[in-house]
Amino acid sequence: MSPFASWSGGFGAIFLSLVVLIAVLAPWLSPYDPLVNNFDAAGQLRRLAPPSAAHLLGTTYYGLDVLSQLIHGTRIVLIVGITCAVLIALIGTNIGLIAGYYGGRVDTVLMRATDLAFGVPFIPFAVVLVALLGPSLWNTIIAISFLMWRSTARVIRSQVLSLRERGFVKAARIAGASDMRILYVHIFPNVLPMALLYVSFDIAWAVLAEASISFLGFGDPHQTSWGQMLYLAYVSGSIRQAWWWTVPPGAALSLFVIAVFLVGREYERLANPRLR
Amino acid sequence: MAFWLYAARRAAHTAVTLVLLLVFMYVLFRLVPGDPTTIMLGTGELPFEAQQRLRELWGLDRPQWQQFVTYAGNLLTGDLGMSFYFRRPVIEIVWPMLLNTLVLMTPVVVISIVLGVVIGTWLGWRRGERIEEIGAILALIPRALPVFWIGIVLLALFAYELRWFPIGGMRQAFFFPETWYQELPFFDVARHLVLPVAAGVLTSMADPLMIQRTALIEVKHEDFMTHARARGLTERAQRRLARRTAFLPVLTYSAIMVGFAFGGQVLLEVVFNWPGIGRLMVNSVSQRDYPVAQATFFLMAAAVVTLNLLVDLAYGWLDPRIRQ
Amino acid sequence: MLALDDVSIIYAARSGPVQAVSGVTLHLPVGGSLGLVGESGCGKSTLALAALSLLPPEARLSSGAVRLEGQDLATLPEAKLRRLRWTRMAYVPQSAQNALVPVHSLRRQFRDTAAAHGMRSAAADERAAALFQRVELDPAILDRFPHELSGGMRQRAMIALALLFGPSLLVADEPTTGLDVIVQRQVIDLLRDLRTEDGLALLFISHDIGVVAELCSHVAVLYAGKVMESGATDRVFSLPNHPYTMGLQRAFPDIRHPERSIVSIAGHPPRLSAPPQGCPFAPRCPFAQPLCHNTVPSLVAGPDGRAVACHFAADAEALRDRARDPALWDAAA
Amino acid sequence: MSMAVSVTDARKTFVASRRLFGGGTTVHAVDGVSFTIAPGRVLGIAGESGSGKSTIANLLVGLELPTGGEIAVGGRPLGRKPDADFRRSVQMVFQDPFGSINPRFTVGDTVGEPLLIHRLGSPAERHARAVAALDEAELRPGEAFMDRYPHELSGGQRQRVAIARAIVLRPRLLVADEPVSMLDVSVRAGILRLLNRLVHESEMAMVFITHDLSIVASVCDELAVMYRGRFVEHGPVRDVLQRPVHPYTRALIAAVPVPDPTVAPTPLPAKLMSGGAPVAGGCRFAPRCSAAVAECETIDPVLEPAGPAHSVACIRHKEIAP
Repeated sequence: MSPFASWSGGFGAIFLSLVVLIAVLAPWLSPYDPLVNNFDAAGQLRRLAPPSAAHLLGTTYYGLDVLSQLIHGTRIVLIVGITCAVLIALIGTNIGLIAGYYGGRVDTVLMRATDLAFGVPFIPFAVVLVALLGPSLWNTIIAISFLMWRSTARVIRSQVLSLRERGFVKAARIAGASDMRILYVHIFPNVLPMALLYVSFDIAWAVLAEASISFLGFGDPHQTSWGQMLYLAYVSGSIRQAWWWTVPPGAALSLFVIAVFLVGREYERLANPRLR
Repeated sequence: MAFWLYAARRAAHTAVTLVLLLVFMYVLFRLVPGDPTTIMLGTGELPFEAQQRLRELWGLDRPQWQQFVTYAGNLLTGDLGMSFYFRRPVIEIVWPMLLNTLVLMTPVVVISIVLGVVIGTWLGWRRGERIEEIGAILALIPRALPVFWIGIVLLALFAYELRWFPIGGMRQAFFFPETWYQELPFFDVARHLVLPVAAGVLTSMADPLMIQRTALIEVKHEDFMTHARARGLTERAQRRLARRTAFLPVLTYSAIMVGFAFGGQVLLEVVFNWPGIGRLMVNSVSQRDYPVAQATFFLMAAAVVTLNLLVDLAYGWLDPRIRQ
Repeated sequence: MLALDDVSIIYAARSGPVQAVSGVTLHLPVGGSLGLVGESGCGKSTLALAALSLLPPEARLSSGAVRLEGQDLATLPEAKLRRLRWTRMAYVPQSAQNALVPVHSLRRQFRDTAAAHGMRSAAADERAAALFQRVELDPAILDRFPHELSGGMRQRAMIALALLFGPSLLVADEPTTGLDVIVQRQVIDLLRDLRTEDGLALLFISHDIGVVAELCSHVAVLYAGKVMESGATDRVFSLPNHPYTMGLQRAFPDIRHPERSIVSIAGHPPRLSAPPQGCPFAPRCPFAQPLCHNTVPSLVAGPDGRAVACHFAADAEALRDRARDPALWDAAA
Repeated sequence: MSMAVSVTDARKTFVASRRLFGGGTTVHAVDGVSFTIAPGRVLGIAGESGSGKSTIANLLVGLELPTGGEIAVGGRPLGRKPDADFRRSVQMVFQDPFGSINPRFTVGDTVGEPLLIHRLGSPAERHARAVAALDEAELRPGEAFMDRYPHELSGGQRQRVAIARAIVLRPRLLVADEPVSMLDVSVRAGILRLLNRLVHESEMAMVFITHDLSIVASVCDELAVMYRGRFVEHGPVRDVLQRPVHPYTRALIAAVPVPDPTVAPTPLPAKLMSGGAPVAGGCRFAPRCSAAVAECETIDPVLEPAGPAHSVACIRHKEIAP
């Protein structure tokens, strides 16, 4: 294995640890309150101030400090990423396990539901649901998790289908093990590596989805997310001059997702030797 | 099994999914607090009598299943209702927008898959070389970029700063051709397409690329590739064989990709002010124009389901094993 | 026809280099038949791939030479090698299920192979139909896909494909493993016919000494990537000189003698990433002496065209007597 | 003497190749099989793939339920569904030593699991019984293997772990489904001898499923040859191997390669390979049988005595007997 490949995984891990650290320390790290407008000495709103010593990344059209917003945005990223990934893994893995193990009618019903979930366009659905339920972080998380379990469910099911035919599952059944025991003691640990790989990618997709929903204007107005920063930059027409407002949240978002991918890739490399 | 039998089974499958989708939408849009009589008037301060008359007129007093049958029947026959906002039949508003969407989406999807497969094959074939490792990591990057952010950056750079391309929309209001090629009928639209297509391709190319690459690496280890080499097939023929087999997972993915493409499409249309159904949907949801929102949602979902069917059929055609 | 001279092959594994084959010398004359027998992981399949110059990228020929009709395959440019493949030497791999292209009909696979060597599709179709008759398959099967055929049919189609250009050498790697006995017998009979009637030289790899005994005039017994013993099949099997051959023979049941008890050889083959210092078989050998654990015996050619790698080859007769007693092997196990 | 296992007219049909509308083709995987096995005895069932021998194995251990007939273990019939008692009285050893042990379990977990499922004994007692089972399976000392993982073991050792798991409950019946066909030749004898010893030194009966007739003699007391869901010949193992009567048994034996280059292989009758599908109501082997006469197409033969404890399903068995 080349050092380059493991180096990239290491980079991802370090970056992610940094994001967690920033999120935890956000109130102490951020120089200003991200939701309080800043005024200059003359009492004027500091509208679209370029980066300076006072505002390292400048201010927004509404006179808010970009750096502080960026720092607080890490919290949203982690809340959305982790909550969604856990929900998706719980739903997707269990649906996959149950459909694959029981087969027959149970499988048909659950796979039809999965087909349906694949048939629903994701972002439009999330937008409609959030609009109907009212924009809030929790509703965004529900909207994202409501459909995203589909890939996990399919992949886990196909793994279960092959595991089900393995001798150790039959041996457990012959010995009189209950379905629950076979599913969660025998099969589950064997699909766990794949489920974890999907968790890592789901974190990335969920964060991108939240950013997209916020960018379309359906985000939680009381939270500062990176997607929402871009939304406000766009609707206020500031994208032509205020690069300091548009580049940092977009770059942070991209770096976060890349870091998750790199760590996931490294994990996949360890789990699947063929990809080395 | 004969191909047509497989096709019939898949089609039946799709029909079921479509019906389920209608039920799903029916439930989803009834999550709206209140009923259409109150939404339509914003406040719901309509005299009780008048509300009751409207309910009867719209059949809201009938049992749920009857309402659903009417609803499904209307949608399937193209009767998408009246827009609250435009006060015109929804179909008249949605139809031209749908065409505009296809004008933007088709090149994005086609170019993404073609480029993804070509580059993915190239990378997979060169497995283990330094260029491949760097290429594989570089390919991850665009996948991680939010499409709307790419759009913003492209706009800021190439439209506002360099003024090479228009800042959005599909056609220019007052466009005066300066040279002969600018007089070509599609020139104006093509100019408007460049940036959104670039943004779309950049972000949706990565998945088919990575899938093709992974599949190709796996295929290279298969016994039949060793055997093909033993048979003295030329390097080109071997690569064609590998690409042909490795393409199957990409094909499966392309069904999912169409679903994602509509999501990306919504964002692209908003950023670039493209007059398609994605932007229409976002606007109608914001304006609480539910008949339009519902119609756009239905069209996108129906398109995804139909394309899923087409992909399934193509798969059955390309891989005889799947027909069983 | 085919000559392997002192061939050694090293795999680059994750844990480090693995010497899969070391110093193997084998000769297969024109029209001859040579069986390679041994347990799994003894280097049989690697040798087969080396004979065809088809080693995977992670394996390399670290010494020695593979010669086909006098030409050193390692020195040939890839283009020449490609033209040699299938026209002079063909290959029947272990699993026809995985070795046929799953998404192409058999006809397509015949045509693609033909096209690679400049034969037209029409000619390929004609030849394929004739070959299918030769292997007793209905030519209509040509339009089927591999997954639609039974294991025996697939293996015979595979052999027909190997005969497309009438090669003079056929390398068959466990072609009957996983087949039912009656189908296996059919494939063996077919291969024997090809050998005797068409004069095809056969390099046959198997873990089943019964199949090798039926099919090959000469045999080489491999263990841990080395030749333990080689020679004419009837001589080697009636008077084995190497303790491993003796054990292997005693481990094989003979259906004609149900009363005879079979034995196991204690222990398991050495890990090739860390081979033992002396004779590779010494840790499992019931006759091993201190000398065997320290010094590698060299393969010594005997008067009757046989070779054996054992320090005590001279005492073979006494060892054979002792090896007849199952208690000897049981005591070791 | 009460039988460890008795199977009466067992049948299993599957619905194959389901159509888009309506039913499909039924396949009779097991079509009326009867036998009994006394405690401490081994019945070998041999046949080619698709003969139904694996379906019998699955029926015996309750992985599948029969569509007809009766299976009784230790005198107790298997009811509608296998209950805990039935589960305790039958166990199985599988073909693939790599797939039959959970890679994430230690050897101790694997062997102790049946005891845990049936809540037998305290953790210490379960541990002791698992160690004892490993010792019996000749993994000695058993204690040293308890904390190992499958990937640290060789194929032969894994198969011994699977055997230890199967005997830890002291079942009345052990079903071994091709237990050595994926093992290296040099370790097969050890596993066969172990199975032989375990059965003959206990009250446990065994069904030994195999496609390889050359190994049955070293384990089995009786041998049954299966063809298309039926027993076509059944008798003492050496009797069947050395004096086979049914043409199919003869062909199977003749097809086995002999590890002696000086012996010319027995040629197989040409009709064996060219035969088509059997006629309903006739002998299912008739189309491939070189001894078949016109009657064979109309009479479906049943097992009838052809010697002491030896029975054959062939209407011409007296004429063609050796």
